[in-house]
Amino acid sequence: MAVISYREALNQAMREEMERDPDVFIMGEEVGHYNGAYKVTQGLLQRFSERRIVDAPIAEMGFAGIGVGAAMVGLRPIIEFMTFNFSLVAIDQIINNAAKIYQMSGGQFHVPIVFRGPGGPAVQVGSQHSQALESFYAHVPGLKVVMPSTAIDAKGLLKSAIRDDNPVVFIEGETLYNTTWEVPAADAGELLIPIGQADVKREGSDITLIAWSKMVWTCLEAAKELANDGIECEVVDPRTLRPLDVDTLAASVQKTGRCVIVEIGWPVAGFGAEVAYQMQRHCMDALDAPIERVTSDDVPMPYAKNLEDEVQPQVKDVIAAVKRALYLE
Amino acid sequence: MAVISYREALNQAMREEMERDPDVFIMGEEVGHYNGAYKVTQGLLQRFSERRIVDAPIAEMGFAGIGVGAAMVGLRPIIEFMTFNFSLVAIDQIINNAAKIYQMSGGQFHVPIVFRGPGGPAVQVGSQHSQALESFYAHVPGLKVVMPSTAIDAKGLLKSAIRDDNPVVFIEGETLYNTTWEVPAADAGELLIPIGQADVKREGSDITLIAWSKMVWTCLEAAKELANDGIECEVVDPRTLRPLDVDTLAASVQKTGRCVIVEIGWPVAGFGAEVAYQMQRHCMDALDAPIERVTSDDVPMPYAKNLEDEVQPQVKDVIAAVKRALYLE
Amino acid sequence: MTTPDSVRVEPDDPAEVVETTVEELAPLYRQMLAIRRLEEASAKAYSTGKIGGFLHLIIGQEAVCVGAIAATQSDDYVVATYREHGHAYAKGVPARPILAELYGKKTGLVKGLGGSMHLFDKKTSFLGGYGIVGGHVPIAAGAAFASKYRNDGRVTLCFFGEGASTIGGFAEGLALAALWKLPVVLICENNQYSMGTPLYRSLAVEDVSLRALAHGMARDRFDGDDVIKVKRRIGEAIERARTTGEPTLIEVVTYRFRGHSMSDPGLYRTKDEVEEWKRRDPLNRCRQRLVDLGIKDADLESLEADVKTEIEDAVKFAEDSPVADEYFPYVVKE
Amino acid sequence: MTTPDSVRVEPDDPAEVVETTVEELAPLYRQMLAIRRLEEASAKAYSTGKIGGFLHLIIGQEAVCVGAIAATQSDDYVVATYREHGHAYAKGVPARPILAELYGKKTGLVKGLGGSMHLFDKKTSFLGGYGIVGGHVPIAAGAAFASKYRNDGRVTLCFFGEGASTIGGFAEGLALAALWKLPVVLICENNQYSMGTPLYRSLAVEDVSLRALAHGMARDRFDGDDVIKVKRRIGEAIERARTTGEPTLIEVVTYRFRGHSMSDPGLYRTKDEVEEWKRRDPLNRCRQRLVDLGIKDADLESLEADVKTEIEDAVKFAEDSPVADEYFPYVVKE
Ligand SMILES: Cc1ncc(C[n+]2csc(CCOP(=O)(O)OP(=O)(O)O)c2C)c(N)n1
Ligand SMILES: Cc1ncc(C[n+]2csc(CCOP(=O)(O)OP(=O)(O)O)c2C)c(N)n1
Ligand SMILES: [Mg+2]
Ligand SMILES: [Mg+2]
Repeated sequence: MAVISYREALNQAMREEMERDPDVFIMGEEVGHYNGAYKVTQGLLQRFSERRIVDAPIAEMGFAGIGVGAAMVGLRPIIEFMTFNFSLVAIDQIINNAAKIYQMSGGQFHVPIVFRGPGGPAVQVGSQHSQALESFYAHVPGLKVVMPSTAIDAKGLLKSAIRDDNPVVFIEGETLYNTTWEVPAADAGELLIPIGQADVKREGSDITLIAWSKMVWTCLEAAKELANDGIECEVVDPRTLRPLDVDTLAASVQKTGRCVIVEIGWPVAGFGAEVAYQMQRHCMDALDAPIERVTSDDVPMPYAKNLEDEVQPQVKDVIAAVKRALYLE
Repeated sequence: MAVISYREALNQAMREEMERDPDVFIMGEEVGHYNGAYKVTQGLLQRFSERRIVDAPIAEMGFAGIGVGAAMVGLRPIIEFMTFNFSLVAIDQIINNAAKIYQMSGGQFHVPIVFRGPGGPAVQVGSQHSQALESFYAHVPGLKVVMPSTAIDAKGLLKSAIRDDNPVVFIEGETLYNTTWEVPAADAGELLIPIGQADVKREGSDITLIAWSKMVWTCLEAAKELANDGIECEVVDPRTLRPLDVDTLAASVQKTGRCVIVEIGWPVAGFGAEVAYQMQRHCMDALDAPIERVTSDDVPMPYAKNLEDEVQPQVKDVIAAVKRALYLE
Repeated sequence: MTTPDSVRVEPDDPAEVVETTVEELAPLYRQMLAIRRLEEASAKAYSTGKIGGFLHLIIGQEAVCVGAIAATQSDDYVVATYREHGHAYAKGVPARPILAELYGKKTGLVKGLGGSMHLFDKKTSFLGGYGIVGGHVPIAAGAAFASKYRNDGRVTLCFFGEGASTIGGFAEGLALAALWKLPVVLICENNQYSMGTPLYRSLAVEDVSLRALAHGMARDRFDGDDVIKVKRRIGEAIERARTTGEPTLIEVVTYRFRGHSMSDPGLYRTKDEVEEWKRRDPLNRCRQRLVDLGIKDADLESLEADVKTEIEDAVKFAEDSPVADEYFPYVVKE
Repeated sequence: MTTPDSVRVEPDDPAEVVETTVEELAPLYRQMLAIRRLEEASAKAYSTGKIGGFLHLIIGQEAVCVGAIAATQSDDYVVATYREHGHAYAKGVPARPILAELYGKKTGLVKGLGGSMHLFDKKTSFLGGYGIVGGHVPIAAGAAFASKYRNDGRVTLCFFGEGASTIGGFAEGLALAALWKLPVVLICENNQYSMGTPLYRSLAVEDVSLRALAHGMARDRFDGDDVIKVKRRIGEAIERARTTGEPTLIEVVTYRFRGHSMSDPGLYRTKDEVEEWKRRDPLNRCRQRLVDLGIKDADLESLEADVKTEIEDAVKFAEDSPVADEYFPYVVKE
């Protein structure tokens, strides 16, 4: 095993898949000569040349659409959004074209494409650059939506996403790039994690915490603190929001009888509401308390650091929710 | 009282508000000389001239943004999207500008603008032209989202939306324009319905049906049939999705102990999931059965009429859900 | 510069006669005629409620898609709008599955899932009809990108209306095609109206081809009445794309005889204006040219009888086919 | 046409000297100097962790915003990007609230809610700094639309980088401004890099002003080293907008001395290239011109001392101010 960062894991995944399949290419702003705004594509230009690592001008709608067209005729594009905030100017290409062409064409054309990049709030970049948009993409049939929380998940899921024959929206944690995790050494052969499988990140018997991307780390930290008070949290990471692995999530809630869903995005119609609905539907009899949700405040993200921290879910907020669900407060 | 159509109600609302306030203007494709693709702006060009009824070329991002800029300096634009399907190419203007400028400017600039047009599936126009996008907009703080089901709500709420100092996403039922309802005669003075108030469209004691826009009609029909079997449904129409009138919805569910949420959009992370979460949170102890949701199938809309009907929620689907919630099947 | 008439200005001599032969022209006339009859059959079915939704007919514009696609190789890609029945037919899609699709039948080209606006055919490299104005231009650039990536020598034709020239998707597709020298020919079918909006209300300058200037892209602009002229002029651009990889922006001035869609009465145009253009009907012009070139009456008659049978057969096929019956298998590819 | 150098081609004689006086130039020099010092102070605070997030400095480009805004009337609107500290200052926003905003303080221009990329000031008609490339161009067109609607005689200036010229928001804003003749001046600050991307990798033709041609829009393009020249040339466009309502697209060639943002080392540029441009520093050029025009040493000294005090005071103000403390009141206007 080798300890690598989330950033390196993504880089390895793309490098390995590009070596494996000549139809895979990367297109996006600053992905080549600049090695990526967040250095995720570090070194790939030197390795694969400008033909396969394509620096694009600022035209997300244009190059996202170019990816869709190229995918329709058999290439396997990886379209990088410098951040998913900028996917909003390209969202029509993702929703009306990428997600629907397989259906509109009666199954004749499929669109094997990955839209990837960092998502979720960053640090002090203001409301236009700090938002979690996963619930938009998770809403749309024809898409798959993946949000890895750890380096190993990032690598294994990105490789699967690149091999998937459907459009995959792959949202990386903007603040997770430097986090590390144990990953089999690159030469240890294929590391593939199937899309659509949740992962129990921590076992526990008292309550289930469901979270994805950065919030998994927040939940693990809260679980550690709560363990000191003898409260054992099970932390379940869906990893893929669409399709959602309801069975694994429900099994945990059936076991613990309590559930807290933690997301960094906005509360109203956030993906956590869908998870809550699924859990109450599959586990109503097992539930010993109402399902709790912890989300960011229902506001555009402020710039000042102290306000930013107030707005986003913190360990203390998760702990408070757990205690509410356990009627300890 | 006069019986007018949903279309006429919208037309009256805009006409009355434009007579009242010279800063209100309408901009969109075919709104003037063509009298609106769905004839909602019929006659307004003759009444108000090209200065205030502005035919725009096909550039939604551009004219939505022009509306935002004009609103920042004090005008009150009504931006018509020929259908909300096309709002996807302008969504960045709505989410990153309209919804956030009040916050980004520290409260200095507000954006009194209405984005309106038909939304939801139409008839046999295919997946790119048949989708319900309300859960996207309802997710975003800084916006208000209104979805009237009847002519009277359409008129009263559009007038309130035009007078509101915040950006309002006003989604009309593409298949409701010809529906009629009793409305005070135009000269009977102001008809204003406050944004954020749900409305009980039918009283009943056995179960609560929550639905908005076209689905209200489907629920009323189902309620009528169920009444024949002695099942009394209460049909509650939030009318506004953001802010959501949770109190009125919860009061009904508290009363009936059962809840079916019906929406025409996609199931995963649809707005109905948020409603379900709120109801389980506020009414858990009162609930005698799991909350049921009726939605369209999780697919892009097919073209063929028979398949389209299969995909969308029908009266029989609502009836089946009600019976499940009442453990009658 | 912005009068309703300026667009009619014909860059080159309208009297100009482009050389051709019966052998070259007859098959193109046959295609144009078949498309005309196919559209008329759809209109009839629509008015009797057998076809629903939006139905956008290309009657009057047939010379553009037929002439342009006649200049392609069979494996070249074509990307079009919601007004694409003619483009699909010209690309080689038979009338039967096209009409069956409009009827929403299981035997439809895309199984009744796409309908009139979304015809797709992998066999003939027809990459589809799209409903979001301008959204398909980047897709066409993407197919061309793939051809450049693989160096497969294919060229992509992208058709769109003049109304699309103001939207971002077109602007970005154009800019990227120029920057990366993608082998795509962007063909603006300027039928002078975007729904009910005449050119002068949507364009500051009524010349879409000028958009190429800022990108150093080759451009052309001409009248689309003569199918052979269309074939020659667009052929030059296709040749350029195939040999040098350079894209071209082409504006072809044409006219739709019907409303924007079946539900549009088209009241925004004067009867005289429509009549004037009907007198210029590219279909009649093509037929007359064949006669002038000395086509045998018998040949012409059999060709026309042939088309009649083909479309009648397609109608019967559509009518008799079973309704569409499945959609779940076509959401996610396993 | 697509070599990295071609953009440096100066349309008009670089030796050209634009007439001015000490009275006109001194205040502009003062603004440029204050902006330079303000940016340096921000950089310092950033490197000590007192400012977070993205910090985009305009050092090297000061002559553009200062010259352009010097040609406006006080109630004209200005819309800018995330690289807008200088524009806000030139519009009349004091250094104190700007710096306090960067520090995330309650006394910040927008209460610590917007930060470096989102300065807004209603008092001076500064309509804001925006973070989505191109997204603010339609907003500027909208302010101009309002001026036309009310016939209030105001003109809107919209600043953006050359990297924005490929995105749809810019294309649509441009097309609508031209079509509706909106009194807006679109000013492209071509600093020759879009983050790490040089012109030749983002533009097929390295001349953004050409985008105006297809719309019959007036255009201009010149070197932005001389603040007076900027004021005169943009003044012409402002005059045109005010009197005829006609928009103009202007490209000003300039250069940023620092990286794209504080986190960008800017390794994509050679030391020599950067040095060459620093030798052309518009700030020094302006100071030299003042000396040539015979400004009194005492006046120059007191002006510079004055700026020093102003910025030091602003830093102290920012440091001593309380942190931001509320955000809920600014989501929905009651
Ligand atoms: C982004 C978007 N906006 C609006 C529409 C509605 N719409 C469909 S066709 C059309 C007119 C297009 O005119 P043009 O591009 O000239 O093509 P034509 O129909 O004349 O062939 C409009 C406005 C759409 N489909 N997509
Ligand atoms: C739509 C969008 N895509 C990408 C970005 C990320 N980004 C921020 S600034 C920038 C470069 C802009 O360059 P230019 O327009 O030349 O302005 P400059 O920074 O040089 O002043 C990019 C790519 C963004 N903010 N918005
Ligand atoms: Mg047209
Ligand atoms: Mg730049």
